[in-house]
Amino acid sequence: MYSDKVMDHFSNPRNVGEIENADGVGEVGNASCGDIMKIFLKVEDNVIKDVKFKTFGCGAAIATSSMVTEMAIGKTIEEALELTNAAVAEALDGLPAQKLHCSNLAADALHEAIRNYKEKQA
Amino acid sequence: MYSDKVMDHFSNPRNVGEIENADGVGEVGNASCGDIMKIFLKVEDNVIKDVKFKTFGCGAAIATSSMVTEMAIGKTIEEALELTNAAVAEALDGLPAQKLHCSNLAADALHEAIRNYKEKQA
Amino acid sequence: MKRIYMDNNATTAVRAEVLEAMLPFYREQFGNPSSVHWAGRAVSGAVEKAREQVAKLINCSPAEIVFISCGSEGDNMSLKGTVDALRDKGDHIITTTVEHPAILETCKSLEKQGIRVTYLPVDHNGMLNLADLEAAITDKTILISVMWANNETGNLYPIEAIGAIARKYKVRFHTDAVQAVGKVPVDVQKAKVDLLVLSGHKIGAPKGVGAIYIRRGTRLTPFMHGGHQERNRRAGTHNVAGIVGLGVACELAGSHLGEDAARIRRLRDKLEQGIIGAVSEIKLNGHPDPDLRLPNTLNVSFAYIEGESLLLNFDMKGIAASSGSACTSGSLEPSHVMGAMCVDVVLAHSSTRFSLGIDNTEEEVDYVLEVLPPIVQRLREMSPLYNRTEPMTCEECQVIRKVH
Amino acid sequence: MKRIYMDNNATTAVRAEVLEAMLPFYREQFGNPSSVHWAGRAVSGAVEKAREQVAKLINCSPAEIVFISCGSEGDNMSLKGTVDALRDKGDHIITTTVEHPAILETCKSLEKQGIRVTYLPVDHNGMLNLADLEAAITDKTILISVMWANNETGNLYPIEAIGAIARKYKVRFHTDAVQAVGKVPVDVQKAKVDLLVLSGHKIGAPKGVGAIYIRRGTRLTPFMHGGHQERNRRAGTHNVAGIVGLGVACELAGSHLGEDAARIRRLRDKLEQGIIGAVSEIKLNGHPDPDLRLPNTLNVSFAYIEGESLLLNFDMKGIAASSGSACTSGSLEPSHVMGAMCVDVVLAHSSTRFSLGIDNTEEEVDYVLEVLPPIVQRLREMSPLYNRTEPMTCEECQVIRKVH
Ligand SMILES: Cc1ncc(COP(=O)(O)O)c(C=O)c1O
Ligand SMILES: Cc1ncc(COP(=O)(O)O)c(C=O)c1O
Repeated sequence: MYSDKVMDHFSNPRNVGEIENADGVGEVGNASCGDIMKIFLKVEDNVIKDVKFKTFGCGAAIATSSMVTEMAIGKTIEEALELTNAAVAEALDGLPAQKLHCSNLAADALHEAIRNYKEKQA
Repeated sequence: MYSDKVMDHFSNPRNVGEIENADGVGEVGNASCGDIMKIFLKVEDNVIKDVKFKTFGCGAAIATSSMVTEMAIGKTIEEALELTNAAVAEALDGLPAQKLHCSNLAADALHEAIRNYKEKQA
Repeated sequence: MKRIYMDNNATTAVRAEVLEAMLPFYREQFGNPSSVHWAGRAVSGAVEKAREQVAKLINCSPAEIVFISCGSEGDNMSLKGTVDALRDKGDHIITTTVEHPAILETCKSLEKQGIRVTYLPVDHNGMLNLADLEAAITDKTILISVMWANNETGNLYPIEAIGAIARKYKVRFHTDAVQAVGKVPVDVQKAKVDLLVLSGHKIGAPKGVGAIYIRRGTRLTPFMHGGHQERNRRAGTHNVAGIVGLGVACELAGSHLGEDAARIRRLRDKLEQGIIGAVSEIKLNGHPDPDLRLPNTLNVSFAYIEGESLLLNFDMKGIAASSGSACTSGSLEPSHVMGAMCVDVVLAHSSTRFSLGIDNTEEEVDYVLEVLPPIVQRLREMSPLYNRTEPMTCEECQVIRKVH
Repeated sequence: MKRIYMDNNATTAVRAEVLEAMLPFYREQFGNPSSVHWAGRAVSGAVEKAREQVAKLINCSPAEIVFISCGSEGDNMSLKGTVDALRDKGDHIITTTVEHPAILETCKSLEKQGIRVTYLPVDHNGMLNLADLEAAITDKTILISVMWANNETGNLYPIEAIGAIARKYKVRFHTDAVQAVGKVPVDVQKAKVDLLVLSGHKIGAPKGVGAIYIRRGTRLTPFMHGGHQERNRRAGTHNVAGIVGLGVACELAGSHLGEDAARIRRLRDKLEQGIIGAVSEIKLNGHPDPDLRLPNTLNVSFAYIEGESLLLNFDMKGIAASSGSACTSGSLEPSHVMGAMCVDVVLAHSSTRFSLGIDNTEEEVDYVLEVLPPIVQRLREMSPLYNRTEPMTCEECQVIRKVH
């Protein structure tokens, strides 16, 4: 069902955890699918220095969370805002069709965290 | 499906044929089942001396025809009239349920032949 | 005793390659393909592979194939599912008088619900008049259902021409191809059919599995409601081993279709010519042009004798064939197909079908040709209808006339 | 890697004795049991023997057994066939909220045809209130359908008591006994059921075969129309090998029912107690009294984590179980059974079913008890819901409240 890359990120998720005093925190969730993703950011000079996540959800939810943290680290805020759920899925060599619409929210969570970061800045 | 006795009478039917100048001839038929039985009698002193049959029909029709000829030979007219389809079926160790109602007409054909014999006498 | 099986339209033996492919799915790979764990994953791929194999044989996309339990299920599903889905569009179905009971009995049940059904007649050769078909179409017609090949006579119907008519009038077209698939080329695109049914056990797969082709975009209410199997089109845990077997059988059928059909056809023709040459007063049932029949099927009536007696005599010699006689059909009437062709009812009772398969040999045909004539002769000698001098009684005439 | 199969309510491996009994019917005895010749005769006896074996297991007469393709077919047939046969008597069905989709989806389809359906609620333990059932009966009620055992929780319903109520009000009683037959004693006379459905692949027979018990005198419109098979009650060529397998599986189940159930029960209880002892914040789903559940079934939710992740982790350790999570059900909602029991939706998403079978061993249970707690802990550490200090967001509350 899942690609090897998904299974790799699912069984060895990168950047699990929380960041204390994070510069931005974002959470998205989808009741019917049972997925909740929470992203913590550390930002320095407009560049994402660290990302951590916590996720309640299926294999796809955990793998996309893990993948988005890897993809975001080192990016500027603007670059990170251009990351899409589709790009995350692609980086994982795709997701099963039924997962695409409900468990593929990691980029959304990242964007939420950036929004929260911007709010705090403002 | 069929008992050994039925198969025996079916594969080696007794008394097949016609009797020339028969004393009685009876024929019964059933369109929907595709059975037609014809019985020829030779009667002497009120006793059935010889019986022959011709049958168009299924295994049960042929076996019952054969059996009824064996059962009738040597009987008086009165005795023969007491022969029933059920008795014929029983003598064959039974017939499949769906055959009982439509292919078990050999005694009827015998009775027809006796009726014809009586008519000729009168 | 010799055992000669010439009843392949009734059912076939499972092919050795098919059984071999099935075996791992009983005990080693026994999982439910809907399960996400190893046991499920081990088999879901096999189901999808079978779907591709079936799709390839009839030239459709795998997503258009739904696995079912038998041909009868597919016919019920096609008719009932169409009526439910298109009831707002109309209430009229067109079919033929020579369909399998899976169609005819389903139509009868739909008539009780107020659906109007036109049963197209056939001629003495069992063929349809396409002008009749076209004339029967009204703006309330929601389905045309015509079998690809007839199980009793082997007659092949002009499915492409019917498909074109159905398209012209924008009427959905279903075909019961249970007897055609694997015996003749079947291409759902060329034939423009919307629904097509096939059954495993007629083509060397096991009993209890079949498939229905549902053209993409065809609204069809599910027949079997329940779980999400088959993308909500057919509930029930997948018959994995059966499905795998069906896939392999379709692949085998596809890759050998030409040669198998040609070889079987030669044997059938030999049998046909042999019987015609050796036995008088017989009637070939179905189209006289053997090109318009399945290559494996021969149906012939032997005047004056009844079919079950014939079959039993064949059976005593090890030959398995089948009959249109009422006595073997489970009903009280002889074959409705013979009736529709206006075959005299006595001849209908003696209609005998030889349906050949990949395992039959020339020696077997020779053997049948050797034992058949004396059996027929012996039964005729026993028949009160044979060599009759007196006129028939009323009762007998009735027998012979009682055909529609 | 170890492979531990604890998903026997999804499907079972075919038992060795069953497969062995089936094999001759693929190639040697491949005939159609409706045929009169040797090939048919060779198998019709086998079908009738299987009928006796099935009948014996549930204590009915062989003539009351009809072979079908799966449990879903039996459920569709029971409900649709009853509605068609008894429509003049009434238009109301009573069932429960915890039935299998084969019942619930069929009921939905009947509702579209104007049938009224009462779905009885269950309590937090998943049990019915029989007073509710009795109160729901009206003079328009034509059928009560209650499953014998629930597939997700293993809950056993008081079928005898329901049978008595149905008799009292002269309402037909159907039970989906797919999960019960072969695991607990099932006696259709004692239970006074009129229709009962079982499925082969849950009891060591192959997928693609099942049976329905139809009490003598029960008018039921056929579901599958067509040929005369099964005394006109179910059309379609018999799945001979499957039927033979079902017969043997029923015989085996009957002769070892007591010992098998006791052994499996001990293993299940050990697993249950082991998990309860080793993992905190869990919820047992189903009746707390293990006597009121199937001996083989354990359903437990692990707070804060989602079921599919759990299953995948189990799977990586070779353990096959199943989940009520939406992500594994093929639908977007988590288990309707958990919903009916008012299990919090987050817990419903983590509900995990272990269903044991005759092949499970004590070592396997020990192994599961060894690997399970660290998996749960690891996933919890990853969950934003675990050890949470801040209050939940609206969205989350919604998640947790969104249960009927
Ligand atoms: C309670 C219950 N009813 C019906 C079914 C359907 O059975 P089948 O998959 O054989 O159609 C199942 C199994 O999936 C079940 O557990
Ligand atoms: C033309 C035709 N349609 C339908 C069927 C029914 O197929 P099954 O026995 O698989 O239900 C058959 C075979 O019996 C058939 O010959």
